Amino acid sequence: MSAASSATEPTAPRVRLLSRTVAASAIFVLMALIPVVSHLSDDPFLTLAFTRILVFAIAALSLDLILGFGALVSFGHAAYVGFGAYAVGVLMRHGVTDIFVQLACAIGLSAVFAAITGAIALRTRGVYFIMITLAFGQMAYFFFTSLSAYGGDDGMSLQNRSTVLGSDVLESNLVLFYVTLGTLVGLYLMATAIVNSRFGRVLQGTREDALRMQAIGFRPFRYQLAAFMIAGCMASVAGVLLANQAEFVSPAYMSWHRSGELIVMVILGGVGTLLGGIVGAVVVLLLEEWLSIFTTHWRMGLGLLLILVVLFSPKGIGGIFERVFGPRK
Amino acid sequence: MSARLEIRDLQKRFGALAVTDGISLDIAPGELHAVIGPNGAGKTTLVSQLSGQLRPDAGQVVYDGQDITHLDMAGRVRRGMARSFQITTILHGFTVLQNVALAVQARSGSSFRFFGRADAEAGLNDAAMVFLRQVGLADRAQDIARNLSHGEHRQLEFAIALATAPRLLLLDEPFAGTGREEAAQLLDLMQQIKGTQTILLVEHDMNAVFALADRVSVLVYGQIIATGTPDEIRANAEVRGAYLGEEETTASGAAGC
Amino acid sequence: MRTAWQTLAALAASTALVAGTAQAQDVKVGLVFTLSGPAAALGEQGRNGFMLAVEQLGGLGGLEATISEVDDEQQPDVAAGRVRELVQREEKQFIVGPIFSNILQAIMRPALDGGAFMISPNAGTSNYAGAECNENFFVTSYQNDQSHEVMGAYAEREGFESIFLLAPNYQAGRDSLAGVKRQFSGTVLSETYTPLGQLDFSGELAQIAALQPDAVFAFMPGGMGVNLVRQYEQAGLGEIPFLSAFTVDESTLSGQQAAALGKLAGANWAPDFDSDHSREFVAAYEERYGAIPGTYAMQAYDAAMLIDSAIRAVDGDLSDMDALRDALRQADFDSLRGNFRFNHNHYPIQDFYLTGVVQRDDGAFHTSILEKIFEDYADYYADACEMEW
Amino acid sequence: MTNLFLLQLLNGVQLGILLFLVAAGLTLIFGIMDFINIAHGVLYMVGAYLVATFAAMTGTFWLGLLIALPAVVAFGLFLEFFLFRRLYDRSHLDQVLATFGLMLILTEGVRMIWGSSPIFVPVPDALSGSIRLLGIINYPVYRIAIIAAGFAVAIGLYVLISHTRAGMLLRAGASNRPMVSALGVNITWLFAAVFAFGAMLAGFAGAMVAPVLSVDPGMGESVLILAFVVVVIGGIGSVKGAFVAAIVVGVVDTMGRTFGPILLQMVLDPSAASQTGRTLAPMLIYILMALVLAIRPSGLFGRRGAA
Repeated sequence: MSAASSATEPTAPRVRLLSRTVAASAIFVLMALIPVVSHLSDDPFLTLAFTRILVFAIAALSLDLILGFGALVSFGHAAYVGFGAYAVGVLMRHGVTDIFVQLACAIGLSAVFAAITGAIALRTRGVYFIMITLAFGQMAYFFFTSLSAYGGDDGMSLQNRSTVLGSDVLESNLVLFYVTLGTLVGLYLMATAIVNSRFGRVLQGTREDALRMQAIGFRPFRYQLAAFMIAGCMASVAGVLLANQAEFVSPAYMSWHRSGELIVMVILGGVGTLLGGIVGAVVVLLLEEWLSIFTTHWRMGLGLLLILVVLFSPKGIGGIFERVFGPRK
Repeated sequence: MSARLEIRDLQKRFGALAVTDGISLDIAPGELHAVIGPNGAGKTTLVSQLSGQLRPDAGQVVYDGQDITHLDMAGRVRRGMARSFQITTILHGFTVLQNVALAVQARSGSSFRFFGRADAEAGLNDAAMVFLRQVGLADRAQDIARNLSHGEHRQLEFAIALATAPRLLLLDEPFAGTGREEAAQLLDLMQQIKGTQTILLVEHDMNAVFALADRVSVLVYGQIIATGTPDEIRANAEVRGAYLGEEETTASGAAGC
Repeated sequence: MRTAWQTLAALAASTALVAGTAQAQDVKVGLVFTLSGPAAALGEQGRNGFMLAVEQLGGLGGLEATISEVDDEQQPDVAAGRVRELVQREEKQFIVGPIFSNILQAIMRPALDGGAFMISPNAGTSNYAGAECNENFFVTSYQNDQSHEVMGAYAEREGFESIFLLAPNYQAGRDSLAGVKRQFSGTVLSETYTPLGQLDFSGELAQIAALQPDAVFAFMPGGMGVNLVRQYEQAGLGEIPFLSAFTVDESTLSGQQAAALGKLAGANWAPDFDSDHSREFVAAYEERYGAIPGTYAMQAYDAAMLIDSAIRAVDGDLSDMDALRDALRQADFDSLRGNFRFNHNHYPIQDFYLTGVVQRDDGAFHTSILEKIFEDYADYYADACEMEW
Repeated sequence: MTNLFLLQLLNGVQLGILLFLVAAGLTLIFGIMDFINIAHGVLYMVGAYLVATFAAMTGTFWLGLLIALPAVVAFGLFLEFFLFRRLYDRSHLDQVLATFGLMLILTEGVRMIWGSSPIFVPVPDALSGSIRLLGIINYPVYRIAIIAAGFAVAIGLYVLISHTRAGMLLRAGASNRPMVSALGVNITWLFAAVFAFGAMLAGFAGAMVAPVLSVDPGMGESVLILAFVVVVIGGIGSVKGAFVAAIVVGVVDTMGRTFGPILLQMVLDPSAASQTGRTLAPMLIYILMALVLAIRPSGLFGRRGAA
């Protein structure tokens, strides 16, 4: 996975950091203005649609944390989004509507699943790792598909959104949007902190070469496992929000197509930049919506874009931005 | 005298081939002990077993009186055994300073710290700078490791090895592939370090070995055929026959295993 | 989202785009079908059927029809988002769709909360037929279990003593087999569930060969049905009666062809249904789209006819939801399947037939009505629906 | 019970053979060029569509197959020349992204040309019907033909790889790429040849199953994941591994679905057994893969540390 290792080469780190911060702030501010646009254009739908995009941005961000900084290409990452969604759906069914309880369950379940499957998967490398994570993701998918009591394959629709300490503020699309945006910003800051922390440094060192890390006294496994668990838990937060956005929970959220889509978002946006995952999610989802207006063969347009990006911008869309706006070497 | 490192009847076979065939060796604290041998003698295999990268089939590795035969590489490093060169410890995407600071970090405090910029930790950086100064790389601290010259990479390797606070340095062919000028630089550096550290030097380059070593062991076909001071080894007929005589004909490069 | 783009574009151009400028004299309909991916063939039939009716009628109920079609991608959350867009942004008054039950579950609330009438031309799940029935939700197809019940009843009547049941391992599959068993009192030798999307049925066919049941019932929609039927023939099981639902129909026959001859199915209609209206429809559809329509197209066509009839009944006044609802309930249109009215849960009361596959003189295959099994058949769940009118 | 067991065994082997044909090319391309080709399943689909088209045009399956195979090879070479060639020295992630994009394009292309509905390919007359095997079971002749053809290909591949100069290059290439260029072989040509060969195998698999399976735009995608499972279980780059893994996957999947519930009933009560069986059946091959990788992280015949 040499792309991963070269993607974050910190040329003139400070300048880069500054431009990242500026870019991140710009993106988040633009996002925050969506409801205003939505209001001005009398188009309430826009807010809700962008909420979904933000949710996937969270999921892509969490994947970028392990894919971009740990070279751990998880092909089962959508499972955690599903865990989050089912934590909401199942608890709702049993009358537990508080979002904090749901979040706690989602995160707990994800941590346990990630710990177990990660411990096994991290024995493998490269493509083997990709495939073994796919296997675990598929197991989770089929498990929920067979859960007749909770709708099985049909999924289940929610009667209401989650409550926050007894209040139903999330019923407002506007509130849900800003809660989601706030979560995204919070998790982005958290992920940035993690990447720059002692832990993040070890993780990135391991990405470059696990053997070298051992040679200076680290045991990479535990750091990779911890990162794998953190990313899973973050993705499950996205799942909790997705269930609230769609007001529907379905095993389709955890299929391998979704995991693949997340990987595509991260690579397209630019691996190992954190912001790249977010940009990738926004671009892929907007493009999908936009292209599908013109033709039911919209997948062809998406495919073309992917190929063009790979051929002409090896660092993803983030690379294009960097070339245009970023500091020159 | 209690040895820093005792190797007791170490054995390793790859299929029918005995690559390490009953090696026993003691290394005293403060000593620079060199192991030489022709290509295919099993030098790298021996170092790999000492560093924990390979498991021996039989025998023991005792370090400071403790049996560490079954300890993994990271565990050995944490006890102060640093391996360098054939396994390069440099992370090319990191800056020079980050490389060394990471090694400092490995032995100072938990790395399960998720917040706080590691780059801004004065404790790590200051300690790292000490080692960079020692090897003469202080002025390149902020450069990306990838952009260093070949010789500077070797200096950085040393800095990283020293930063792990070693009590025993396993230097695995540091002179392999160096030009004359670089070799001279490296020799200088090792002269400096010598005496402050216990060093096991596995090397192909005769000049360096005879200039540096306190004692030399000669490895041929997985066995140590002689151990002694450089002068003794030079005078040893068996060694001459098995090894020194063919020195000119063996190419440097891929080491045995 | 489509309009979001337009909106953004408009904002960028600093021109105020005024939404909802359409005149009162047009009816806004959103079609939600699976139009991409492997199952697109079914969605295309639904869309084509609906659009054909609109073309023939020159609008809906005498009004201009503004129709947007969206692709649900067979993904529930995508579908939910796009339906929300249809009702909130485009102010669609009618949402017509989808094909798949899990999509229906996902889009029901967005559509109804947005104040639209929801008309399903295919998916008819049990929850919305029973306790969760809704005054603004109508189904022009059937309740999902019914086609299966037809076959259960047929097996019962034929006096089969043992039967082998086969369905994909998902909710609709389990519902299907439950429907058969409700009507069939003989021995169920095996109730086999296969992974969704299974390609090769050799394992199941081997079991059938070993068990030698009096009949086989299979529910294998789409490509799975193509595989199953062809492999059934090749395995030499042709003599064991093959009963099915949604496994041999106009969406699969192009791939099954002669292998499907003699296979039986339960349905509420077939292209050779004996009425002028139906014959005209089939001919027009074939002419327009170059394929024989199946029930997916027929039911969507009827959905358009239903909307048309209701709008006519209220003289084009779409503002009064109650009046419109009453008009919809009357189902005062000439259904392609003749006998059609709504039960109190807004699911149809209609006739069900045993169909078989035949080859036309021009070589094309289609299903054909063999006999009527149920007359004026209402679904099993209607009792649980408390709606009255 | 013995009958059923034998039948299922044959069925498992047949599924395995099919997977092997697709996976063999994938693993070769993977092992030799270090290239992950997500679009490999599309070649399988294209093979099926081409044989359907040419069989309909010529009126016989065999002639259709004869024209379809070179057509698939040509198509594979076309893709190699215009796209894949530019991706060989890129990272795995870039390869995944680009070939995933290609898969989307080609799948939509197939939909545009042939429509979304499944299309029909007749079983060739000579191979229709079923015969009695061992005097106790009926088995479709065509499936026996698939098994035979698959084994013939497997044996051919074995001879090619172990006993010819080209095979030696392939083996060398799979384990040590620089060595092959050191031998003075034109890498560009070798890669193109391997790719064409892989495309032909996948296309051949698609063509062979066209009379048995539904030929529709989803068929490439559904076989792709299975083929990857096979490649990974077998060990990347190992054709022998792919063969063993393919047969194992085919047999485990087929047998597990039939006999799993029966076995479960011995330890659980019937309803719990059927519920558990239903939950586990679709997971079987994934469980198998996870188990194999947990015990042998580089697959059954993989080189250690390979990726």
